[in-house]
Amino acid sequence: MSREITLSKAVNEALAEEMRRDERVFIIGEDVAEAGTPFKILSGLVEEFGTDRVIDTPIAEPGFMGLAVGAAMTGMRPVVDLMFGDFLFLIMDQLCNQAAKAHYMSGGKLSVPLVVRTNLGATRRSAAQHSQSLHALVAHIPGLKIAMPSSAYEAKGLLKTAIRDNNPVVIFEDKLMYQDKAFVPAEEYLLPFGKAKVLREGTDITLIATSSMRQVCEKAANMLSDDGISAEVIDPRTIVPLDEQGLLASVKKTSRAIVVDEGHQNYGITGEIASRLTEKAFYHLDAPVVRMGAMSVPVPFSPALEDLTVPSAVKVADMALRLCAGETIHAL
Amino acid sequence: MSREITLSKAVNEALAEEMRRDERVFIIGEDVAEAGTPFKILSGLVEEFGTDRVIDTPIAEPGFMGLAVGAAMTGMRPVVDLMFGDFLFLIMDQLCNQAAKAHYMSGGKLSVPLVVRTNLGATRRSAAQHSQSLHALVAHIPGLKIAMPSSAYEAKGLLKTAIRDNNPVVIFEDKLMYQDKAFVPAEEYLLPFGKAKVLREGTDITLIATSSMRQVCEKAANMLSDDGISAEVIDPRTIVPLDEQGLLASVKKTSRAIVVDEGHQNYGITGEIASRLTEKAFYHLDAPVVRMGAMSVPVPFSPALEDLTVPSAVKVADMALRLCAGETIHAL
Amino acid sequence: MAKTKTNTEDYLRMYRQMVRIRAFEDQANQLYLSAKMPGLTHMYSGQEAIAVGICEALTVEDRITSTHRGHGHCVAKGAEFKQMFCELLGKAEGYCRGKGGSMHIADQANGNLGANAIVGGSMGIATGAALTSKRMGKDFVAVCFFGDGATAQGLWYEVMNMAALWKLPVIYVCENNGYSEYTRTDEVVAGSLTARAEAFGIEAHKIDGQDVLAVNKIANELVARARKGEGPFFIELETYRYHGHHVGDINRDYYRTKEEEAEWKNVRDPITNFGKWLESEGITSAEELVTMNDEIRADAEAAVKYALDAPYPDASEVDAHVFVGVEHGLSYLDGAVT
Amino acid sequence: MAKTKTNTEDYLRMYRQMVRIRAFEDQANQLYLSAKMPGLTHMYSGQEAIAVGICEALTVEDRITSTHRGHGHCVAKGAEFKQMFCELLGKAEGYCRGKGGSMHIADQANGNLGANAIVGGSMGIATGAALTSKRMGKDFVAVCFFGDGATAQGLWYEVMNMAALWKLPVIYVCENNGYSEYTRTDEVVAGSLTARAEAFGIEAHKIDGQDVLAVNKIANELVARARKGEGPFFIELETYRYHGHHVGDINRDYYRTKEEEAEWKNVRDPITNFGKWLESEGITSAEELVTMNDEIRADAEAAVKYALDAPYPDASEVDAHVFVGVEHGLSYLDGAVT
Ligand SMILES: Cc1ncc(C[n+]2csc(CCOP(=O)(O)OP(=O)(O)O)c2C)c(N)n1
Ligand SMILES: Cc1ncc(C[n+]2csc(CCOP(=O)(O)OP(=O)(O)O)c2C)c(N)n1
Ligand SMILES: [Mg+2]
Ligand SMILES: [Mg+2]
Repeated sequence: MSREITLSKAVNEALAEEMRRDERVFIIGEDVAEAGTPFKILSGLVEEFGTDRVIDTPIAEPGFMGLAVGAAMTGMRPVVDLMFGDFLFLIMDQLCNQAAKAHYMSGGKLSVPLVVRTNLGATRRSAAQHSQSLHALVAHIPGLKIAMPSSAYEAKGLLKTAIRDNNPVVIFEDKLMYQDKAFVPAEEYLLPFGKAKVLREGTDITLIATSSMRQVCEKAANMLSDDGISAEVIDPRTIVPLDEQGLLASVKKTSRAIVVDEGHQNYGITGEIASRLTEKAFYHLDAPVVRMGAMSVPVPFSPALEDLTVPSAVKVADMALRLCAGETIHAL
Repeated sequence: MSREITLSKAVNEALAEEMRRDERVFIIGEDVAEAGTPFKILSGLVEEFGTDRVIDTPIAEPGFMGLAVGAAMTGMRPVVDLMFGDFLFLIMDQLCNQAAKAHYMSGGKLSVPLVVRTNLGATRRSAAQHSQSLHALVAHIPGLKIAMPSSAYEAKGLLKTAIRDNNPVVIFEDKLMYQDKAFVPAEEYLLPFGKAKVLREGTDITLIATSSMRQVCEKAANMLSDDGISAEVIDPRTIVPLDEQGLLASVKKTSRAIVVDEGHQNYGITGEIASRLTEKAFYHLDAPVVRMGAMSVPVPFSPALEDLTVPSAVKVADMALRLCAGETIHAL
Repeated sequence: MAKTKTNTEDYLRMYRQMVRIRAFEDQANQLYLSAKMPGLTHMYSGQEAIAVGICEALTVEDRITSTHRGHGHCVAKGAEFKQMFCELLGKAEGYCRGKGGSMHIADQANGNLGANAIVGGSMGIATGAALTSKRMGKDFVAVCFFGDGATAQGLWYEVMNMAALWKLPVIYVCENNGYSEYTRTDEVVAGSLTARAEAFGIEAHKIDGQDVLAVNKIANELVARARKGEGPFFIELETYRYHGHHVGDINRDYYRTKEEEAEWKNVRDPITNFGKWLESEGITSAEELVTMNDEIRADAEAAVKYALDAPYPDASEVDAHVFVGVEHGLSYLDGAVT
Repeated sequence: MAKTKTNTEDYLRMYRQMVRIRAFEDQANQLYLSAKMPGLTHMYSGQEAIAVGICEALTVEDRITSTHRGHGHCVAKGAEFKQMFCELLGKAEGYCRGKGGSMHIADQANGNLGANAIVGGSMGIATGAALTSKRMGKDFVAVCFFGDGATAQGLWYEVMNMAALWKLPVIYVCENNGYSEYTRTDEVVAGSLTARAEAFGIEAHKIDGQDVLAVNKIANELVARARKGEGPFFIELETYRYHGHHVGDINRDYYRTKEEEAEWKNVRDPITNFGKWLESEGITSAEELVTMNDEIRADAEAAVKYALDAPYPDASEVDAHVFVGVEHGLSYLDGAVT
């Protein structure tokens, strides 16, 4: 049995289920208790689990991230609520120098089973410090796993998997998707890391879409079908680990690909994904893999500018058409 | 007239010259004054410029980075001494949320002319928190320029350019190169950003080498010439901006390329550089561009393990031979 | 901007500036409620005596750093309604060409180094400005505004330590409005805020933030002393925000009572009380104050209308201002000389 | 590890542990001087009374976090010479299989959550361990060791605030050895360290760090009270490091005098003075102490020899332990199921 619920509700369910299952799981962050976060995602949890397991902190991201590392090292399973992905910059030392490395540096003696729940996504008119999509930064750090749910279904299944993982996991939710609904099983389920999902089968071109770009690529695929182009849409779901096999299978079939991601394109994740595909499917490609990331500018506040910085369905469809028409995209 | 000096001396000269030229330039960081940093790079500067312009701070990286941003906004030109590149994680918010975005967010009214001098490089037996090469993180952030000198000559010329730049610049020195000598003009000179340098001409394959990987690639090129392979070695010098034209000219000539960098390969800078080359030289390439980054593991302390994590001349030469022999590197 | 004017002028300008802030926020709130404002914004209403009492003690050369709740600081430091509303609406004539918006509004011509969307994010910037003043032999001071919640950020302690060691002309101003978002201050602040500053050897004062004369008095005193090199200083001001954490925070019962809100608005309103005092002192009359209020409201409405009709920045500006001296940041990234 | 033993045993074990630390460091320093040690390391010599006085008040379940100068804490919390020297030399039998080295040595079996190469980097970890103790109803306490220089890190103030608000069983132990690297403490610390903790409502004590009995007395008292939920606490201990900042810091005249070093070594050495006291109290004799010292030195030498001959980890371990439950991290990155 499956019902339609919002991504926000899906996250709430995942947390509630895991907290019921395992008393070591707790939530820590700013305004997570009575307020249930500014996005109201956690509503009801403090009532069920109490303030001992849904812990409101002072505005001290490095501090509560550090506490989470220590709690995880000593047997608990913290879920850190980082209100905005932009605040990752504040917790980088505790996350990347401490949490990510402790297991390796201790030769396997210490482990840090924790989850950092945060978000990404622009076009919310929140300006440069509340709109970034910073998953590329943490994807680069050995020892961290990175999940990027693209709907309520993935959000629930990946978060439950993250909470049960014995490593530090950073999961990015698209803050513009919190109210979007998707079919989610009533029964418990988990989604494996490192397994991409083909969202729509196609034969002419592969659209690789992370998180917020899933809806963009699905729209683009619809537009393309009107033009007689059959686009395959595939969601990696996790970028660390990355399901190379899954992506390659699709690209080898279609021989063309566009990697679409909301992080800044320059030195972002599209370069890594495109490179891996090029290295391993080079002789199957009719054209270079195209990357479409967010514009490499700080996110502007003005609506007139902000919308220009993020890949849109129209732009993706247009690019796909040109690719399929054999046009050289990057002619110098 | 040119003389051989160490990279350490070259940096020292660049700072002294710029501080004499412009009273707004000052140095701020830990043990930069009497101690002249643990690497002794700044020896003599406090004697010449005094403690007002060579400022010892408490061990508070986020704090003095923040001070530097405010000082830069109000007319000074700070050179922040970040003792180890691994501490970048601590200053990310002030560097990336504040310094990098202030000019854009203010519509051009505020500017933040500062330099963060730090380092990269493993194999110094300093373990996971003192050996990282984290340039990929800052290269991803719009508003920052990133310089990666590959010898004393570049270190001096790029640092002087960085200090005169009106934007935040992060310059990574290879901490293992501080005692390495190179010919450096006695006369003043600056090196432009965004202009790559061909260090050695070749026709069969292009080795793109950043910072510490320059020596590795030059050694590899020597080995290759014994095998009758003519390798071109090119140093981007800055990765933001990146001299696409320069790199493409070389790759189009040789039709094969390896990008060698000491940052972790996974989601590091090699993906961006390889992608740009593939996009714009696709039809000139005989084989996919190969990436050789550092192993995506925390840097191990044990000498027996640490040396395995960094690209070596032998590995690069071997890879080049296989490429030139037409071998498919990434067969699945 | 030497201060050669009678107290009367000072008093009336302080009143006027407080009313201007209130009027600005009322209009901003209306813009949100009528769905004409992009995004959310944080109202300063209720805290006017602090921004005005402090900024009236400053010259145009003195620098301030502001917060996500920054409209009050911006107005008090000398900004105009038109450019401010244009910024809030993302228009090209805004102080930041619409690129910053409410949370990043800056007005460096008047010494406002900008609002900040990172809580505590400007503490280093203000301290660095003070470093410039001292090292370059300028005589401006820097005032760092922040909220009670921001005192949880470690950055504050790092920069207080350096400011104290180096005797920098910076004044840390904590507007304690009793809440950080939806959390009561006493739930997240252990010990004493003034003691935290004093532990670094920094002189600290706790003042009623609803009394503009008390705020202005301590500000004049400490600014003068900071100029003489006696800084840094810390001031904690007790105050209250009338609206929600942001304009969208309408139902607040779960974290604070209507009674509490009413008490502050009815009994401790800084504008009403200062107005009464001005009358009782015979400095002005009720009529004059009404007229002033009406004029200011009219100004604000006119500015809103102007901003609503003003043009957005041109699309070509999207990659301008990424780098100083580079017209288009995107082409620059590829090493294309610009 | 319940403590049912006479004081005599306690005293002798404290002395013994201090000597073990000194002996370990002497060997480590020799390894560096004879170019047998990879990289650099930071000597704990001179500060032994602190690690021993504190750790003797702890059970094996109690957790500690350590620093870059961590050999003393590691020994005092129960570690063995062999695995420690193996770790310093990057050998497979080291506590961390040679992957961590001196700056990351950890011994979680004895409750040592690890040294840390980020100054202040373990303050959150120790506080988080205390959170576990409280939330999971355990009764272990956490001790966070750090130096005077680390008090400049904002992280400390962030976690003190939470520890105080939530009454966590954590004890912050600042080993004030007068220097951070090559800088005198008074040049980088404004105000008072104890006042900084007290400002968060945390009880603070300042103790002579060279007197192992004084250290152990306050530790016993505060550990017991922390177990009862009366924490957190802060202790500042005055001490001195005999060697340079690290083994390579040989010429120190530019930042401290030979006289100062001699004074501490000759007049305030914690081992010599405690040994004298043990004799004067008739608890032991000079001969017994000499024998003990000889035995320990012999142990240390044997352990060094063992470690020098021990094998390095196999190359295949280079990408082990990147992820828990993944044998080879590199293949895992590509989604290859492991
Ligand atoms: C580093 C950081 N953490 C969290 C937030 C989200 N946030 C915005 S305002 C705010 C509360 C700030 O409280 P306070 O400092 O008292 O200022 P006030 O809103 O009361 O004026 C929070 C938590 C943020 N913007 N930045
Ligand atoms: C975040 C960070 N900044 C700087 C350093 C370099 N560093 C290593 S030890 C040290 C001095 C620490 O002084 P203190 O805390 O007093 O400890 P001590 O060395 O005196 O035992 C510094 C600056 C570091 N390891 N981490
Ligand atoms: Mg507040
Ligand atoms: Mg010290």
